[in-house]
Amino acid sequence: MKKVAKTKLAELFSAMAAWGKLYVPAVSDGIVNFVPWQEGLTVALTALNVLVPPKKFFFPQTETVLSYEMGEDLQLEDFACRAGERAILFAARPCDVASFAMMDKVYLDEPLDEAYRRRRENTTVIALGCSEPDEACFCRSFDIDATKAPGADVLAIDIGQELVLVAQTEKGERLISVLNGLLSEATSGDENRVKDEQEKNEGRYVTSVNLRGMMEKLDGMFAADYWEQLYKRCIGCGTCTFLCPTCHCFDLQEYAAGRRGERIRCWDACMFADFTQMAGGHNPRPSQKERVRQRFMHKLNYFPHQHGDYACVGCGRCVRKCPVNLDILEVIQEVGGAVDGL
Amino acid sequence: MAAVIGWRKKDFWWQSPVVFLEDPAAAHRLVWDPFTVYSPVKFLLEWQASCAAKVGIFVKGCDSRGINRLLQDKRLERERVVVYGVPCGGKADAEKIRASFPAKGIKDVTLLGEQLVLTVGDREVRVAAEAYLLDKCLTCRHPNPVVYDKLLWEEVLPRQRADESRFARVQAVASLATEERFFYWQRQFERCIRCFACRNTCPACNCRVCIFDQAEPRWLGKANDPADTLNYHIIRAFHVAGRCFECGECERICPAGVPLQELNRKLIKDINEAYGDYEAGLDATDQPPLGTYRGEDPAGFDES
Amino acid sequence: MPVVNERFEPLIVAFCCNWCSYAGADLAGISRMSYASNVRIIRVPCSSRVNPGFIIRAFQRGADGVLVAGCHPGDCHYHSGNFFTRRRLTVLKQMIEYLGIEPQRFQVRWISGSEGAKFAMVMNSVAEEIRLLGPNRKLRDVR
Amino acid sequence: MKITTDKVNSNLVREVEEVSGQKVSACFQCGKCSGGCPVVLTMDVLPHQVLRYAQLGLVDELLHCKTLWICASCQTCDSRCPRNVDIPKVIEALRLLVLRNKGGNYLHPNDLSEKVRRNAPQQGLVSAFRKFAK
Amino acid sequence: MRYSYYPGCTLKTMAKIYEDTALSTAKALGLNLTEIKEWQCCGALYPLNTEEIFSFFSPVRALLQARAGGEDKLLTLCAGCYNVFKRTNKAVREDGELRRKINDYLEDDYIGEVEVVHYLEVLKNDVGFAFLAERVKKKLTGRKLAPYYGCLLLKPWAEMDLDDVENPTIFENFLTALGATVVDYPYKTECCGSYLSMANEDIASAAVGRILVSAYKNGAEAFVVACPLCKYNLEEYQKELFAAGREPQLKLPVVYFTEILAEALAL
Amino acid sequence: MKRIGVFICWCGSNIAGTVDIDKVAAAAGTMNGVVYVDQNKYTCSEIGQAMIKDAIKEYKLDRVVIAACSPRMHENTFRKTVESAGLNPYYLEIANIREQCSWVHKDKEAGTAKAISLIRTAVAKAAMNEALFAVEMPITRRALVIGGGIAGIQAALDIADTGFEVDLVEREPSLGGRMAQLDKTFPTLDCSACILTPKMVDVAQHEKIRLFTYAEVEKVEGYLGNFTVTIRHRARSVDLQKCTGCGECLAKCPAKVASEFEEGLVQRRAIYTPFPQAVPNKPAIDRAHCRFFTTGKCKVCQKVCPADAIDYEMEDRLLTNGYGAIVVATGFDTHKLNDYGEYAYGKHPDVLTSLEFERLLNASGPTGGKILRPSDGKAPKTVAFIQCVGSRDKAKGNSYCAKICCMYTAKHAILLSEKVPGSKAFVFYIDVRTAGKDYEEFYTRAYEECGASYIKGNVSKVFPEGEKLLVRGVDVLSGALVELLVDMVVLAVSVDARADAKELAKKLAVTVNEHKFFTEAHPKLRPVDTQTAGIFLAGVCQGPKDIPETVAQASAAAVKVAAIFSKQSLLSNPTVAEVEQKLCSGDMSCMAVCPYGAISEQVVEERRGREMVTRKIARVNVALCQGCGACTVACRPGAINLKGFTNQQILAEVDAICL
Repeated sequence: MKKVAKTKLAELFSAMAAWGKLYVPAVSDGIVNFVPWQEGLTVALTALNVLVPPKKFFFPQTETVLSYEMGEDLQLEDFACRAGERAILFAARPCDVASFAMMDKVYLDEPLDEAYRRRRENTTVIALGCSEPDEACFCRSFDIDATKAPGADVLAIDIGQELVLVAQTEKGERLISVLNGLLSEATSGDENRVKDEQEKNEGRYVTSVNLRGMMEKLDGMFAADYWEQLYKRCIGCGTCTFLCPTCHCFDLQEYAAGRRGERIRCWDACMFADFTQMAGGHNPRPSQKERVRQRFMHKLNYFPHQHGDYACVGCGRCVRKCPVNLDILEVIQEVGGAVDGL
Repeated sequence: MAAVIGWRKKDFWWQSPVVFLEDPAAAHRLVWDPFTVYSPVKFLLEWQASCAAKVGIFVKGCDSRGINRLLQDKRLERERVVVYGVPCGGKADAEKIRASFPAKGIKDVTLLGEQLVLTVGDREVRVAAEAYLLDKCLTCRHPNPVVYDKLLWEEVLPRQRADESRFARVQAVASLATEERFFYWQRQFERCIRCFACRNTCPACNCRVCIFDQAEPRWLGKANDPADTLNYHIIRAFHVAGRCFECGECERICPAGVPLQELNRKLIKDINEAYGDYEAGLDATDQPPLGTYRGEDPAGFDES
Repeated sequence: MPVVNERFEPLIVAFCCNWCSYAGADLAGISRMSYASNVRIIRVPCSSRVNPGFIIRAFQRGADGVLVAGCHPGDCHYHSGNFFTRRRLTVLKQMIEYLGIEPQRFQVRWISGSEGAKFAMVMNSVAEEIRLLGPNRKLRDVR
Repeated sequence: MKITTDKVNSNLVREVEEVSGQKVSACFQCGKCSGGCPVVLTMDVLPHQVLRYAQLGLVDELLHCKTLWICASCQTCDSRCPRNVDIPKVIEALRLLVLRNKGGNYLHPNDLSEKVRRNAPQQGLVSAFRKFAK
Repeated sequence: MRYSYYPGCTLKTMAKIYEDTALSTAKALGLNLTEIKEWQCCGALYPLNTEEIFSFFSPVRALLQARAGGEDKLLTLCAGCYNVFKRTNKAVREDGELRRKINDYLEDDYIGEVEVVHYLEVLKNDVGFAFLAERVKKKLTGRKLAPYYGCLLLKPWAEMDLDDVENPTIFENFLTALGATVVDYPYKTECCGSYLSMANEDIASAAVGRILVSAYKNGAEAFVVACPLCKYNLEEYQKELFAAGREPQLKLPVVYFTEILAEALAL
Repeated sequence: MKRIGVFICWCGSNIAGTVDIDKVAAAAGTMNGVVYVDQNKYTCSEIGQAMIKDAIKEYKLDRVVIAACSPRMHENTFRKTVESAGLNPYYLEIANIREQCSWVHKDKEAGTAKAISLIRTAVAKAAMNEALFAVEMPITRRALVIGGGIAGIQAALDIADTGFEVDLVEREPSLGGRMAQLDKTFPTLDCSACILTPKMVDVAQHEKIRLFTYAEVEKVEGYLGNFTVTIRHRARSVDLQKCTGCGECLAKCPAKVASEFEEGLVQRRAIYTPFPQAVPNKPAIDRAHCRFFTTGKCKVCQKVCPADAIDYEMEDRLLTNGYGAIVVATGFDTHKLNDYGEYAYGKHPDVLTSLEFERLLNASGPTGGKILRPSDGKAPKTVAFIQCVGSRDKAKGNSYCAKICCMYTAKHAILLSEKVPGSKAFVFYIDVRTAGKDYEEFYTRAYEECGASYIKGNVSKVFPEGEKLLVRGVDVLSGALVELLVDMVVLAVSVDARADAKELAKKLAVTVNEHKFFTEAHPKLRPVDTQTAGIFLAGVCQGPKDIPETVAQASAAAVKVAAIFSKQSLLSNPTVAEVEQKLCSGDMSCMAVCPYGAISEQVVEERRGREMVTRKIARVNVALCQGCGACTVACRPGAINLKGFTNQQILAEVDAICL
């Protein structure tokens, strides 16, 4: 277990940036996002969730997957091999770190997504424990401990004047060893403080939901009237899906220019009217009702059926950002999961 | 009336979403509090398309202009809506409150005249409301509904400085040098996640099929390319030019905090200066400025 | 400052109304007036046919400048089309300037069918102004 | 009096236009102002000539004319002007150009006659000093 | 009917009779006039240039006082005040730039809510000449009166909007209602020389001479006016013309319309 | 994939001189969809055209791109070529590599590069071209002329003389209009009635003209070639079939009202013919003033009528007819003088308008052609004529020049000198405008020979002064003040558009300018057309004019009508707007910007879930649409597209240029 004084963080970041591309949370016009670190940047250590979840580092909002040129014959270039830059993601919150596991289930399973795999492999994730979850945070409901992040390569815990760093994987060890000169050994007092933090965690939530039986309950609800009522106020924007750390749908688009062209993969949202629009004009999800149903069924029924986990980590982004306050908390409560603390 | 559209309270103190009440017995669920800000007006489109019955709707000053917006765009059958006008002294900004009070401790927030009454833990705190209102409400010129069948209570006075502050931000940005302006906007649009919440929330964006959602021709790339983001925002602003009635919802609900109202207001300012003052949403029968012309109109470009 | 060896040659897309400005271009041709070869004309029936979407698209695809040319106000072949053009493109132009795009990149001019010389002159001046600005990067797709 | 290029382009004309808010070029010399002016008989430069001079840049000549001190601002002229030119405003602007110069005051309290001092209503005195002195 | 009332400088001094008769007749007609608090001179003249922002403060303050008093209408008597207030009010209402500038200097914002009226206007619109005729106790039958408008009541017409600028009738109808014989004469709207008489008596004298002759030729026995300065000019220069033995040698009394009204109401 | 053929023209050395044709041809061969490339010295020649036809057949081309001169030159030629090879003519696209390239660029390399780019653009567009078809529309060969003044009369006669049917609608009980009110006409001083009356009679007697007096246009629908117009025939209360025009009734009618024709100078009866030479010379009952209609008692006219022609029961009738074209000739109103109190009009009887003065001059007028003062019946010795009353006055009147006043005032001055010996005319003017054949000479005559004094300066005020009128003004040329004592004042009143011009414009779907004069399609090149095809303008309803101009414009309008009627049928323009139902929101933004009224609302039925529902969307009338495309931009969702210039085509062009 290592530690670093917060006053020394700038040096630490500098060293990390020298080793790989470093992303840190920072505030711009009141909005927190991960941005490439640069000298002089103020890192937002106390901000909880960044706006756009870090899934974007493995599954970018827009990426070119191949390009082609028509000449005598067709020339193709596959971009997946380029997705291998060494990177460090600093201060990912435990809920977001938990989301990586969900994404892995989709993209590291067959058919394997090479670009995703390379990015995942080349990125060292440093999680930062949350000492004070927000009222809309309900990660605890998904058995996520905001002071622990088992999926991270390194876990950082804020103990006041210093950050304690715990390497949890080989990748993490490697990074720590690179940074060793700037770190000092944590004392047993520090270790106690970390333990203390972790023990207090349970009591810090104000919001939590009970998901027992949720998946089964939804099994019979595809044709339920419930959706009829729910969808009416959905405006069909992509805020919830784009901000969701576990949403992973994409669209493939062609960008043709004469005899050259590119195929681009970009995020898509099941809330959009054209999400399942087919070329002939037919849409199997013709109204917002089917789309809203799809979103929640996917998160709380289809995904757990398929992968064993709910596709939600309780980060609360959709709760905070949905313009019409139509969020997964509401659905879980209304469908019948017990709700504590609300 | 088959239903009324109003607001209800949800889990958190800052959540007062729109609700469709079909059961008169559930009328007690309707609320009017500092967070009943989201406009219910656009939901009328889907309602009228799917149901022949009459519907009641509660509208604030800004929402009522949305009604006129839809009427002028021939998207609403007025006789099938009963409009309850609610004069509005402004809505609270949860972020501003959060910045001064521990969010988790807040139990209740109410507006009492020009005061905001917060129940924080067991304490009751009273503060001047103005400091905690949404920015858009501070520049609101029409707090009273401009169209309604029944007014719920007496009209309120518009805020004193609403007129002057209306274009303050626009002027500040316009006074920057070209390159500075570009960087300013680049920084703003960089955050745009292309969720289309601004469009989907806007009563002036009421096309059945938005031009950006069409595949052939595809006017807007789906990739989040900076130029395409700019394309989207330019054309969105252009499509509401002369039609935007300044409800400010696009900017308020933008998850990424893009100051869209600055762009809308810039166009309003330009149009007012060039073609005479026009406020959209006050009259459902006239012609928006880009749908008409005068021979002696000035040109905003070198005509030589 | 890098030394510019080769003169930058901008690409300019010009939307010309069929009745005045396109005729003006023809007259410039018939009169053998030479002007900058950077201009590519798209013929439209009336300047009011020019959708701002076309203009932005041109910039996205790499045009360094866009020009819309129509009949003089009051002389529109379709009576009132260019009055609408004037309002629309005034709004558009002022908006994109506000967003930090150089005003010279997007221009609107009135050129009648008898103004061949004016057509040539406008093409030259627009090309020169944009040449000085350098390539359009702000509105161009990243590719 | 001579009209020259620099006179026609004079800044003074622009200043008169700015202070008065009137466009002197709008006048087409119909003379309706002069014909109806109740105090025109004692003027050396008639109201329509004021505008003509201004159009031609002969502002110096205007600054020395009696007309400036004769116009009663009764607005009869502008109420009939087909070109919407408010001549009293133009004359006011010229008067201000004079008054703002040192020693430009036209009326001094000592100039008032005994009768005026004794009988004149305050309204008249206030008006006169607002017009004729700074 | 309730009004805020602005007297103005001259009505408390030289034209006291104007105010006295106005107030007494108003009372008799059931009009409730409340003098506004803390007024000062309106400035006497409306600024005819684009630069004088300060000249607006006094009238706007008075309008604010009127608003504070709770009445919608501000009643004026002196034609000068009426002119200044009506034009100022219109300018504040319609010129946003000016409004902003003025309000920047004032404690309270004013946007032109108060309506400025002249007593004659009130008699015509709120009281009604027909009603007035009924209330007349002493008909002025046989009295040949020449209404004299001067310039400030009517001009500029686009701003004053009281009556037809060339052929007004409000004064005539008022006098007719009192039973008097109205003398029509072409010079009734010609300027009396206004403040020029303070500095340039010859001009005023000439102007008054024309008005006098015209009224006299058409049979007038007295002038009826609504402005202290008109009254002063018409009276003083008649005297002078008479004394100097110059034509015309006339002596037509000049009275305020309120005096005539008081007489007719037998107050 | 399309099969596109590219044909590159050398145009002799015109193109080949500055463009490397071989290089261009090679580049064209690599373009998307291009399967065939050829070049020719002169593509527009018969050989060149034959080559295109052969290639279309041989290589099964389905789109053709010709790189040659401007499409404004040979587009039609080549469309026919392509059509004769069995392709739709709109499958053709032209790359203008002559006017836009070889002729304006001297550098061969740059020229070649640009030519390639232009061809690529045309190829990209051609790939998106679709077959377009013109629609054939029948023509109703009957014209409607609205207004029976000199303009309407002339237009009706000229159309009828070409052999086509004409209906002439006049609101008043008689033809004649303003010209009938005039005495003499400038600059020849011939008698207005003498030249007008025969034309009125011609109209009444023409076998191709149907005359409807006391009638108004109620409703207009349709488009060029096929208008449907409803005409309201107001109840005249006199049976025109029975009435002999004997005039018995006119003398006996007890109800009197100011005569409109005599400008109110005298009175007419409630049953009246407007003037002695009226056509038809049969009376009408003015029900608003008729004693029977106002009180229920009288019927004197019915009693005295020997022909039993009075019919109090008569009602307005609405009749609907089809027309192929419409001529609007509704004339003007004189300016109302309410805002000109300074001239004492209406206050003093000897202050007259010019049209009133005209009636005093007229031999059939109230004074039998003698100029007499209305106040005392004496001949005026001095008359002041005041010009520009209501004209050139942006403060209180019309900002424009009424155009005819300078000339008719010169005429009045001349006639005054002739009719009142020893009299003197004073003309107050701002500028004298005499642009017209023999006009300047006529004006010269007024002041040189007839002694009129012209004073530059407008009158400021007119006062009654004893029995005379005092006219105050200034002579701006000398700076001298003017005070004239005159016997009469004549005001040259301005010309206004008809008060109800806007309502008629709305019915006709044409526009008016800010002064309510009807707007011509083009101020220089189409001064007789409106922007609505098939509707033409004649006379002052379009803007101030004198008689010769009015007559010329009327004849021009007649030719325009005859030109339409002489065609077998009309072909619609295929490049028109079309609406895509599923995209159209029905907000009708398109309708607001359409200058032709070609867009209307229609109700469509469509499926929504399992139900059929109806909703409103826009509809384009292809006969009215002229293909400007203004609507396509007003339409935010892009639901309305312009055939031949579709969004897809233009975007393809943009993309191709920017490669």
